[in-house]
Amino acid sequence: MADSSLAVEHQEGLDHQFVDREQQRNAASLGMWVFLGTEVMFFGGMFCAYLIYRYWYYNEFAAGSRSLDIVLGTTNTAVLICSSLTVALGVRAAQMGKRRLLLLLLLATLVFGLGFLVIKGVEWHDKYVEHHIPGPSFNAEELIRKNPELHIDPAPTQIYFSLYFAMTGLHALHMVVGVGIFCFLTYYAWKGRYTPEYHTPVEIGGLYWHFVDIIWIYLFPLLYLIDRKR
Amino acid sequence: MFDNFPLWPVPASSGAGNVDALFIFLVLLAGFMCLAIFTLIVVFAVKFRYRRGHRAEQIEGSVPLEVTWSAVPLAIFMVIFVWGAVIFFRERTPPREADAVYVVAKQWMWKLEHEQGQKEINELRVPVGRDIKLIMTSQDVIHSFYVPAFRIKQDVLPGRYTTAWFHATRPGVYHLFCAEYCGTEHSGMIGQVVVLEPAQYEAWLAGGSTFGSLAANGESLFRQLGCPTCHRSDIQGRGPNLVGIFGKPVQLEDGRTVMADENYIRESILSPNAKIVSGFKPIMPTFQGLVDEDQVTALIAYIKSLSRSPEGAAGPAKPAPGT
Amino acid sequence: MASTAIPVEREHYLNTDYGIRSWLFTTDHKRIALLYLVTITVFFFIGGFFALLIRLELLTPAGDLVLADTYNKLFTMHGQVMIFFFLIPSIPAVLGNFLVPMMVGAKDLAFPRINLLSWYLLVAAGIVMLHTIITGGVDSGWTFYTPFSTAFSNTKVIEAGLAIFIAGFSSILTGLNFVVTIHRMRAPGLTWSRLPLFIWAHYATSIIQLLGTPVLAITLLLVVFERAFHLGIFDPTRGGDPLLFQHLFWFYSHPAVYIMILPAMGVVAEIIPCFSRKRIFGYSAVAMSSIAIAVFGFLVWAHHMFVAGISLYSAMIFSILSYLVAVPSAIKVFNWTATMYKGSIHFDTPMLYAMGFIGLFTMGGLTGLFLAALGIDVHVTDTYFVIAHFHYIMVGGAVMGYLGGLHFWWPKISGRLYPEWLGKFAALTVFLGFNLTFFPQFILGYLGMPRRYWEYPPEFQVLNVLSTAGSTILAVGYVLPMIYFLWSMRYGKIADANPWGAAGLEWKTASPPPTDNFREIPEVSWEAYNYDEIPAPAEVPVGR
Amino acid sequence: MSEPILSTKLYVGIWATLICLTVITASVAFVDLGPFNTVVALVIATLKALLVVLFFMHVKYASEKLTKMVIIATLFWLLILLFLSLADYGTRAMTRT
Ligand code: HEA
Ligand code: HEA
Ligand code: HEC
Ligand code: CUA
Ligand SMILES: [Cu+2]
Repeated sequence: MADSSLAVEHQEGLDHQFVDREQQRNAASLGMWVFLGTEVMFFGGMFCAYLIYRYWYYNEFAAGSRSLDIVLGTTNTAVLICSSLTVALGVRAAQMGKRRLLLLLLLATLVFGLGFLVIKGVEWHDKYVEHHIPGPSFNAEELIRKNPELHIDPAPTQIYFSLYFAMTGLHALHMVVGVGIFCFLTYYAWKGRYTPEYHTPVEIGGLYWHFVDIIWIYLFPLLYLIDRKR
Repeated sequence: MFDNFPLWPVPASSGAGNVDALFIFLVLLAGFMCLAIFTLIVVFAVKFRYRRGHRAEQIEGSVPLEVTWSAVPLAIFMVIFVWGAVIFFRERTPPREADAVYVVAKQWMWKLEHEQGQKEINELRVPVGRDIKLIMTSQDVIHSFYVPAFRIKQDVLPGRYTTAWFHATRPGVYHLFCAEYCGTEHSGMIGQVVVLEPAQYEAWLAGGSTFGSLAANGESLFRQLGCPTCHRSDIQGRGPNLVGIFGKPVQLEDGRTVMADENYIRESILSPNAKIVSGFKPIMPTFQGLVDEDQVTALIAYIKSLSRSPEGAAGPAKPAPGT
Repeated sequence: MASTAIPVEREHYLNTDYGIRSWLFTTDHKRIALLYLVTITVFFFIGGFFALLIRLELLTPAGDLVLADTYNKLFTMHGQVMIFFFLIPSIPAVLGNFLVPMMVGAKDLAFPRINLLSWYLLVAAGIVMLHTIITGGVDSGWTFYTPFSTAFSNTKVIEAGLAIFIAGFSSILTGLNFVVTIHRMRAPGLTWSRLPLFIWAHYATSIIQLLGTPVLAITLLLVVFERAFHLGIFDPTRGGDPLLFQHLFWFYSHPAVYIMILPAMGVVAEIIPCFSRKRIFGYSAVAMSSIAIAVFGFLVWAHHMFVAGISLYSAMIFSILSYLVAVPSAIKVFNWTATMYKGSIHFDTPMLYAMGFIGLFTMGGLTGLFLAALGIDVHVTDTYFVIAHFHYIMVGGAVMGYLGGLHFWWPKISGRLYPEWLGKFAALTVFLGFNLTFFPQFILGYLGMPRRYWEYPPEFQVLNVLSTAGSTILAVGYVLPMIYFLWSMRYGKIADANPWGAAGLEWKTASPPPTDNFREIPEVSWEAYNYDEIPAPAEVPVGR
Repeated sequence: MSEPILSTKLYVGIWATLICLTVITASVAFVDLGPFNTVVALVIATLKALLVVLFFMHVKYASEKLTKMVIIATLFWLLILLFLSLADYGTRAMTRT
């Protein structure tokens, strides 16, 4: 910890309301965990809607999910998992005070994160081309044609796609925020702000990133994998 | 006496008395609790008011007291719950033989249609002493069918049927309110329920209708829409025989069974693929957009009438009185 | 705030720094509390202004004062402003912000900048809301029921939804700050069982804010998306369920009523012991009942939907659960009352408000039991009975608690005393005006007058006239404190550190407190409410 | 004071497991297991989430009880939302109208 008790007053990055760094770190980490709790409930509202409508409109949901590109979806899952790895390693690098390694890993995370968003963009564009965006231009003909055995009712397929866009859209928004946070972390890592004693922001940012990853881990099976086969 | 200053709503249905009884019980209970608590507060405030040199006595608390005043209220609450639930259960379970009235709500009026074919707007005539079941849906937003004198209220939803029932006990004219906020004229979406003596009611029925019964209208609609091409009264049809299905469980293709009630028939017409009858192919086209809520109502009334006619023929529905 | 009024003999949080920037960029929780105070007072009077217009319109059966559409906007915006911009932030963001760090013996909240951010969020939300109000308003009812709000209303639903969405984040961040502060920043020796009940109440409130508000946020966002981008999650024409919105909305909005009442209960649990000179009766029962309310509060939401078309069985489940949540409230009422037993009771203004709170909350709560009884609710739901029920709790309960707390801690906040006799007079006016306004509405409700009615059948007029008359008295009662509080900031008697002789760390520091709250972090070695060790102020006449 | 430093090998091992699970879940989707497709998909997702929470987010190692309490409380609340909503949807068909 600090070299001398005199230095306590001047610890770098210690805010005045805290007694010591440990208190500050614990506060920050609890704060992030609690915040992630609120995020769970935020997505929870949509999961609830998903659950109910899936129970009602089983076939329409199956048809909708079959129209998604499973290759892109799986790739994106893998991309996110890779980014989680780089984040975890990054936190480790910060713990050990390896500045260059940390920078490298943060940059890698940014690349994976942006890669995810690009792939997601491609998928959304496909939906646009296929007229699967809910609203007046929505067209379910193709779904009905491709899945004769499911006896689709066109109206509720829009619900599937509404949920698809709401869920992946808000998830992507979280990714964008995450990328913003990681730009900020990269900048300060580059300036050499983070030391083995003080790297709370990296840890906290990492928690957020992993959380966004976990949301996707659930979105992927729910949206892509449901009833490919039946 | 209190024309401008009523203090109690007229009870005019068989259920009203039950609701009033529970309400009075609750008023007494709440009154007693309030009185007890207010008295204690006032007595303590006066008796233990600050006097110089007199100190408060520190009391830590008391577990037996805490347990008592959690358990006793809980027990009382359970009594209220059960009582309220019993009333509710009755209110929500229409007698099987009730006469149906179909209600379609829209911004901002009530359209009511009797089984015999009489249509009314913002006014519902019913006979005294009969069970009346309301089968209600909305064309736009949520409304709520509220007759204070009967102590009944039920939201009317777009996209499905909700039901309510009552048994009027006292002739008279009562308020009908829309109780769920539905836009500009929400407070203007009011009407009246006119409870008539049975004879007056029969007279009104006989005099009024020029349309033919609801079921008969449904039957002609059934033919116009070409339903009989598939739904025939023998087993040759491509669709199931509709005679006698109403109110019975239906075996579905995926193994479930559902009760063939109004909501199910409605769904069968508007989104036929949602539930496939066991042994049939999903070939029935949707009639969404081709029929409006009134017409769906008529079709349902017709299919229901098929279950009632003693002969199992998909043929003519009972001729309605007055046609 | 006119901080210049305080003579500059000693440095405290009001006079460390001057100028508008020192307020707008402050991270001091006490200054932020005052920023909130100003903000929500503005919104309270806006909401109250709408309320007066509502009452005036209802003076006569015919809709003759405003147009039907205007009336619909009035009650919608009255509800939204009062709930989201006044009552939810009221006690937590003003008194909680001011007191939570002091009560736990900390220099500030854990995240002062986030604290400031939440005030800015509320202001941003407030500006959006004001813009909505000025440029045409919104008429969806505060409940935003679909499909009216998504497909039929042609007013500014999107804007109002976003305003409340943003305000929600302000509320979440405040809760987050409290939870972390209470867990991490308690002074040495301040164990959980020594915390003031105000802190327990705020802890419970924060749980609800944290776990409930996000669901409201996503629900409103989906409504906004549905209007703006034609997403179709609640749309019945596309197979959506009109009840799904209600489930999600009430999942938040029922617990939210406890966001509004729990802090007020915390205030009352501070005031009653102080003016009875006694330790609170049943400390742990009162503390645990707060947590129980926060948990059970999430299990009852569909009691707002008994006639909405939910299944018979789930209606029964939700009805029985509603009774469970009433038990902890009962525990509280009984314990407060028992606290007065064998006390030495002083009748200062805060105590009057606290006693008013107990009475009116009990009445409001007991009528909640009527509503939770299925058979009764069918008749009285969506009538003035419900209106009376919740105004009894929210105005008679929460607002009274808020005013009581404001009077109680005003000497700490401003360093000045307000004129005591005016305080008592205002408290009495509020009490009388309140009952006259809302008691007749119980009768109206059982008679069957539906709520949200612009015009009504003439037989309801007499009761409505009474109610309108009451609301004008009530208005006087609310304007008075505002005037004498402002007056006292300049002319009030100087208050010493502990004018009431109250227990609690906040009274151990100067009035007004220094920016860092405590010269040095206190070490706590005593239990909460140790009134046997603190002399009543009347016994030691200082500062009065 | 700081959290323990885990080895790179462990992290990479977790990563490899996650990737494997992803591939498995995607391939199982093409096998017809009836209603069990959903079950398998959700079980695998939960496994993956657990791995991330326990190792990448360090909950298994340093974290004190409080973090675990926050997680459990959140999941509990989520289940309240899901179960009590389903209490309505699941029993609607049972009501005689
Ligand atoms: C702060 C706000 C607040 C609080 C604390 C409460 C508390 C309670 N509320 Fe209320 N309620 C609202 C605000 C609040 N409510 C609002 C805003 C609405 C309408 C929303 C809208 O539609 O716009 C509403 C509507 C509402 C409804 C729906 C009505 C309808 O629309 O049909 C119901 C139904 O169950 C209900 C019940 C209850 C119950 C059981 C409690 C309980 O928590 C009360 C517990 C307290 C007590 C019971 C009193 C003390 C106890 C004793 C003294 C014990 C002794 C008693 C005995 C032994 C009998 N409330
Ligand atoms: C915290 C919440 C809160 C508070 C404090 C109040 C306070 C009041 N409310 Fe409110 N009310 C609600 C929350 C609240 N209400 C909600 C949620 C609804 C439901 C909305 C809906 O249906 O969607 C509702 C609905 C509602 C209705 C029913 C409308 C209807 O259904 O048609 C009525 C009718 O009497 C009413 C009256 C009042 C009155 C008289 C007060 C009084 O207590 C107000 C007293 C305050 C004042 C009188 C302010 C004094 C101000 C001045 C004198 C100056 C004003 C001028 C300036 C701008 C400077 N309210
Ligand atoms: C092209 C043929 C066809 C036409 C036309 C048709 N149906 Fe059907 N209908 C079917 C088939 C096949 C089924 C059984 C499979 C299913 O449930 O979708 C069915 C099922 C039903 C059911 C559910 C029956 C049960 O036993 O549960 C109802 C009710 C119904 N149809 C009403 C109608 C009405 C009313 C019309 C006209 C407006 C109509 N049908 C027109 C083919 C048809
Ligand atoms: Cu229809 Cu209100
Ligand atoms: Cu409630």
